[in-house]
Amino acid sequence: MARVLLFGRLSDVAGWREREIDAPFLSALRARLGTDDPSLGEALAGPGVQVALDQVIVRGDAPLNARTEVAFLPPMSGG
Amino acid sequence: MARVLLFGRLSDVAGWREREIDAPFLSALRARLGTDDPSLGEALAGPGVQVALDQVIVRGDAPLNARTEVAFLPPMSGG
Amino acid sequence: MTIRLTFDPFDPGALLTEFCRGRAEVGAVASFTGLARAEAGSTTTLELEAYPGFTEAAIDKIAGEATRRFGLLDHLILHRVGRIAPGEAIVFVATAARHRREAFEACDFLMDYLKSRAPFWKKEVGPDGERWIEPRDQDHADIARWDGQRADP
Amino acid sequence: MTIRLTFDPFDPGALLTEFCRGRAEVGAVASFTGLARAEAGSTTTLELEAYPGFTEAAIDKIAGEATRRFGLLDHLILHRVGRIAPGEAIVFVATAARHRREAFEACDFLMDYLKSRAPFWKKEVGPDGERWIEPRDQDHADIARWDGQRADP
Repeated sequence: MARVLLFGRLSDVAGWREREIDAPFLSALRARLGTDDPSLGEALAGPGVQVALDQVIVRGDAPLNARTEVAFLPPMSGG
Repeated sequence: MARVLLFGRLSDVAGWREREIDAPFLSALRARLGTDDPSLGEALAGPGVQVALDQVIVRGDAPLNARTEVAFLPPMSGG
Repeated sequence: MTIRLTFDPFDPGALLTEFCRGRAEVGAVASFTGLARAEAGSTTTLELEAYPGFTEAAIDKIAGEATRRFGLLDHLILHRVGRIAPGEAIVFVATAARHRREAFEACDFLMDYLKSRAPFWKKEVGPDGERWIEPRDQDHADIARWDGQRADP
Repeated sequence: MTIRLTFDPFDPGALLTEFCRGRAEVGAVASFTGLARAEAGSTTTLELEAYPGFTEAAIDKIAGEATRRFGLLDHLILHRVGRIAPGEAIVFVATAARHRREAFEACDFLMDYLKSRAPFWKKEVGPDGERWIEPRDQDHADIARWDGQRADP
């Protein structure tokens, strides 16, 4: 049950900001999100979208545990 | 009776800041000030000392009238 | 850490008063206040989203770089999040140094970062609907000035 | 004219609060506050002399140049004169523009002028006596940056 957070336009696309989702790997989580909502899946794979696990940017796949915070971050606009 | 103003170190040298002095020309005023106080005369002729008549910087000689404000300005230090 | 995010309107002057208080060796305090523009009536509200914890940590890292690079004696950064009305302050940055050149450059450097790379997501909400804002080209040009050595320090 | 000289201590934050109030189109406010430094105890008091009328007029002329050059929407300059204790504000400059680059550069430009060429005469009074201060070399280098075109705008 990783805690998934969506920021910026990603939460507009999904219609939610935060959700508990069960997935053993980031790749599995992405697949699950894309199956449930293809337009969100497409947005998450879009240019410049980064992923942070427990507030640290990661690239590639990674294992998730029940307490992992997974944040999908679209390009940062600055303030 | 021009009104003579001394600024910065010039007033320290002279021991006064403002004085009414009768002189028909700036050159005559300078001569008068130098005669009365040679160290002030020397300071007024020092590098970078400018003269303003009624708040306008002038170069060379100029006539004075009874209401002319004559300001001797040493190099400006900024604030 | 002297980076704070706030959902509430704030007064930049009150922050500057506090920041300048009781300093005998500082000499120079530069500040920048970013205000929400009305864009001639086309924007009614700005919405700014941050990632609490992550956003402050990212800004704090850059503030540490500014401190080393410009020899800052102190700094303060406050950033609004949430809904912001035209005329309200979005961001306040203050920098303290012995001389003005360092204070100005550090404040400029921090603002370039905050406006172009800091972890915020920004939406303009107006009469014609809403749109997410991406960094302007000028922001990229501004931040690029600090990569490598400047010709004009 | 938004140039004022004052013999009394002032709060830069109160000036910034007032300067930022009620602005819907401004976007960017830069400020600079110069504070009197104690110089590790060697200076107890700074004495600044101005030529009332002449000094404000000279600063106002440069502020007009800054307004044209950087497209300023507004500015405010307050300068202390008389006896100033360490930690007290000597000068406050605020500039308002649509974007931050213009606000920063105008504030920087005005400070370079105020610190090197403005009609003030400055004396440091400390335990070892008093001395008149002449502009530092760095001040001349700073102001020279604005003569002719800058390589890095």
